[in-house]
Amino acid sequence: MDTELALAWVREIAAAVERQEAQLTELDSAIGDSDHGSNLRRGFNAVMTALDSPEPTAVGAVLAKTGATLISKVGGASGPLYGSAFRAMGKALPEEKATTAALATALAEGLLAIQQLGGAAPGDKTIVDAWAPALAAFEQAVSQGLSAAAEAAAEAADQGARDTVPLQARKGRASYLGPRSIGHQDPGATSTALIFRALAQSARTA
Amino acid sequence: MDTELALAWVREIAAAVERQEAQLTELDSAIGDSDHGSNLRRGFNAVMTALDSPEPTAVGAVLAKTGATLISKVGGASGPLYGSAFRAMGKALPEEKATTAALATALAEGLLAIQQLGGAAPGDKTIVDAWAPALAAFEQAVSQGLSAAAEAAAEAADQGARDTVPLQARKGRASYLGPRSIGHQDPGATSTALIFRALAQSARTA
Amino acid sequence: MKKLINSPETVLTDALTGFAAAHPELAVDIPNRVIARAVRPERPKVALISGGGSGHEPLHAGFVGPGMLDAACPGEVFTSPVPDQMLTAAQAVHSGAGVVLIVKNYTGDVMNFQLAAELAVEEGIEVRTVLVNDDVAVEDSTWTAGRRGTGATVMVEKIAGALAERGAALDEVAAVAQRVNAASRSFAIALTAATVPAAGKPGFDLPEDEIEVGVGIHGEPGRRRERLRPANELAAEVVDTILADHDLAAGDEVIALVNGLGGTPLLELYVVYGEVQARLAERGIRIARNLVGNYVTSLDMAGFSLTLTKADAELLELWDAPVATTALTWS
Amino acid sequence: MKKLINSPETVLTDALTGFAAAHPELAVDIPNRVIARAVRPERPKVALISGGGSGHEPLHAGFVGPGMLDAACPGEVFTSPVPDQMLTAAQAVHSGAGVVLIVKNYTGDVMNFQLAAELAVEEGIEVRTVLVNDDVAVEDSTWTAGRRGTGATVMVEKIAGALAERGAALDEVAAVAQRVNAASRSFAIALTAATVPAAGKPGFDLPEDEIEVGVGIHGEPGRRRERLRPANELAAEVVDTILADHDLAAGDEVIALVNGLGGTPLLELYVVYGEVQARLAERGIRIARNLVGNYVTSLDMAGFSLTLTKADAELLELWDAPVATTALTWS
Ligand SMILES: Nc1ncnc2c1ncn2[C@@H]1O[C@H](COP(=O)(O)OP(=O)(O)O)[C@@H](O)[C@H]1O
Ligand SMILES: Nc1ncnc2c1ncn2[C@@H]1O[C@H](COP(=O)(O)OP(=O)(O)O)[C@@H](O)[C@H]1O
Ligand SMILES: [Mg+2]
Ligand SMILES: [Mg+2]
Ligand SMILES: [Mg+2]
Ligand SMILES: [Mg+2]
Repeated sequence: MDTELALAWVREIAAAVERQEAQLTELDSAIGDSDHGSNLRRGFNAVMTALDSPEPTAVGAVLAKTGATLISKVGGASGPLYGSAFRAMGKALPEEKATTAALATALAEGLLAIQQLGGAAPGDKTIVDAWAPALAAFEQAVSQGLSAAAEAAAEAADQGARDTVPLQARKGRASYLGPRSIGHQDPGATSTALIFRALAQSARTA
Repeated sequence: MDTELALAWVREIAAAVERQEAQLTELDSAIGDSDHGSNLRRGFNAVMTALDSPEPTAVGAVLAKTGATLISKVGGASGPLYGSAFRAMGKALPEEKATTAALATALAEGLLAIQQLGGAAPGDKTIVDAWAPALAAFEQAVSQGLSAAAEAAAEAADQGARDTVPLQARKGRASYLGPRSIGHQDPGATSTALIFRALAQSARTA
Repeated sequence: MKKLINSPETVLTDALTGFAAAHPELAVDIPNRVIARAVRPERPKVALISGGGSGHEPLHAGFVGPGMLDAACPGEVFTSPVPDQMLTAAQAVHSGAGVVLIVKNYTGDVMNFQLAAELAVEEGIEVRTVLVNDDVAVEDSTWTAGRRGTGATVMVEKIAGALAERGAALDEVAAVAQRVNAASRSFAIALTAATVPAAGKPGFDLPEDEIEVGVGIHGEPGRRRERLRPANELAAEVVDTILADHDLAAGDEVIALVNGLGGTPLLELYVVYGEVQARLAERGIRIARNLVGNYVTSLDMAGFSLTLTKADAELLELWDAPVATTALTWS
Repeated sequence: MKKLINSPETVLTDALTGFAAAHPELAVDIPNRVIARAVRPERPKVALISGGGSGHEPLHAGFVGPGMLDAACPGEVFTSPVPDQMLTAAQAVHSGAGVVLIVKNYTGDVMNFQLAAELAVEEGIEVRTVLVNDDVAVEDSTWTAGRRGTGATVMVEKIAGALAERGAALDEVAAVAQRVNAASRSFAIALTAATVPAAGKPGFDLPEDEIEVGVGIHGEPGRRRERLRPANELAAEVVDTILADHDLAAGDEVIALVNGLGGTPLLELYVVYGEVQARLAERGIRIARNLVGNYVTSLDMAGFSLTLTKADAELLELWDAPVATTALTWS
């Protein structure tokens, strides 16, 4: 992954969030507080502005700036979680370009940051339930190159998000609903799937 | 009219108000504040209690007590208006029994009280628009006896109430609506029709 | 209808029971429906009594206390109180200096207070009646019952209350109340209708994208229906409507009340206040004092009213005087 | 959706603009979204900072002022503020005696305040964080994010604010805040859902005769749905639910908050207060102090929450200490 691809990835996330805002908010209104879509849109809009001036010149800088901007602009649960994840990924990629293996490590650092801050385990019906399987799939496919690894990760993230439907939430706002959280797809896991889908998308067209 | 008939009249009004409460409130919600039915029900419920102990022993006393109770229990526009009308009618009937002619005079005193307190003229879309024609019809039929006179008055009051539909209100709460008050039957004129209908009813069965 | 009540018949008694329990510093006569200060004045002072239908809380009970009203008489929901209440209140708080009745201009209120005044005078109490009629949505002509009394009631009760507290004479207190009313104009917009408990459903139906312009506080429809527009446009329209009727010029100062009608979040009222302030600033009019919140409500109605009172040094000084009521407190 | 706003995107900025215009006695940093006292303390004092999503007004901005908070950080509607806001606030109000962050227990709030605390510590500011988690509707177990912070925030901010005003040390102020929180329990019932401006429609649909029991203040559904019942039954259920979780016994005293969620008329809140008071009296528990009104709202949601804080002489004395904020004032 080079700087351009990193930029393309983040731009693709921003575009996807813009497109899916209503769907994310709809999911969040079922088991949360109806703001996940607008939170992420606000955050990635700010990221787009932040990445414009000055444009970062390394993969790590793109991701770190994305993370820092999300932390300062989103709020809520998803802001610090995604923000810390991107910041951790940025920190894990000190070279100007990143190999696919290095990106795998960075994605693992991202997950670690999410879990350290939020304390969620797989099965808690959170971002982790999409990010963890995506990471595993990415790692397994690293040898096949970025595009294939990213595609596998996107598939796994999608599946992970869908698999949150029958879960009872144990973290975040949805946990307040107790058993009533069952039967709904987790908004955060859904946006994570969208992040990995964006990675696959930009890796393919790169 | 003797004491018994006066009591029967007021009881019949109370029963009619009870039956028609929702309709009166419905009319009041179109051009007023949705309380005419509950106002009158509260008032006549209190009147029923007041007339029980001790039961008045003269026509005038029945009507005066009815009026005083309405004034102390209803509030709003209709409370003082109907209250003053009944009080004035009571005052106009000092004998134990009242001839039909005397009752005509009393009804006229009632209207006078309403107009003195409220300042409404015919055509203003108020109680006056039912009471005035009812009084006129009653006066014209006095020689035919109470039952016929009351029946004529009830007819005229009904007609008067219906005739308020095309009027624009110039008094009371409905006047705030300006031209939007047109097309609705006045709640107060409607309850006046009900008062005269109750008179006819009790005169017939007496 | 969804309401936190026991029954429409008992709502007033139940609310008074709660009010009495919550505010032991006030004397609440539940059967007679009178809320009065518990402590009698040391020297005779002019007593201020107001009242009106319930459903407009904190008006009027929330304004009883040092610096404002001496007593309040709540009627049934949206129904003016009965004369007996005002008589009981007058007897309770009259201390020899006379009573000012502050009456919002509605047919029912006017008539019931008039009967009450007659009764009080018979009891030897000197009475002045001040009508509040600030709502410019109603054309004041022989074609209506006259302008309604709405938000200006707060200014009238606060300022007259302050003057009474200082020991002013009956006619002075009545005069300042009249002066505040004359210097005040209001206008309201509703986004939803109020639901009277006894009626069980909203007073009118309003489509998702329409508003009622020029509403009162009794759930009655307004002068006309319009499309819902952004807050800045609505605020500008309300300001302009009031200014068209008010003798306010560049350089003037006002006391402004951005009042919630009951169902509108404070967040939105502050949005409106910002727009009102900006529009007035464009016209060179400065808001010297303000209130933002639910003061003269209409049950659960969503929407707001704006009241502007032209201020001068005397009125501002009286406005700033200490007040200690359940809904308005400063020192 | 009907709201008095210019657009969902600008609602917070627009409301802050209005708030700043209405309250010149406060320093409102609109771009950074920080409301602080305009006057710095003469001697170093512990600074109290709180914050949270918007839509709960008057919480928290309405509680900034002498005797209560030093600064508030409003996030987007129902979204916790970002760490930069709390850092800016801490820099603005820190006077050398340290900062107490009062955080309602929600995942987002906890994480953003945690990041903020780290940043403040890096700047050399001593920080204590106090979590408010009073909502008994949420079982406090490994199965949830823990109990939510709701109405008790008012008691925590008031009482800790009073102690800070007296010059108490950082740990003392944090300790009393924790003690108030530990002594407090809340429970809420909603009659309607809140509508988040950006979402454009209510968070949930509720049939005409049903209520959500055990709701939070973010428009999320509650623990279960029930039929609407009379206020006395609902009040009794809420009281009993709280008592089942609280160590309150006959003879104890409480501070009680009957809190409107935004769309419920004050008239109804007083009905509820009366029923709450009666139920507690049956259990031998006396309400020593009370608040009835909209303090911790959820936009336009209809319903109420009850908060009971077990009181002792020290807490009552701090509760009674003077406070001068836009939403809570006494002397
Ligand atoms: N502790 C946690 N760890 C990981 N993800 C979490 C945690 N808590 C919440 N989330 C995620 O955050 C999402 C909600 O984000 P958002 O709606 O933006 O924030 P908020 O809940 O503060 O409104 C949830 O759907 C969930 O996936
Ligand atoms: N000035 C008046 N003279 C005669 N009748 C009036 C007057 N003002 C109002 N009314 C009558 O009162 C009725 C409304 O009564 P009600 O609903 O009980 O009182 P309110 O208007 O105070 O709510 C109107 O329909 C009208 O007929
Ligand atoms: Mg959310
Ligand atoms: Mg009416
Ligand atoms: Mg009425
Ligand atoms: Mg949120």
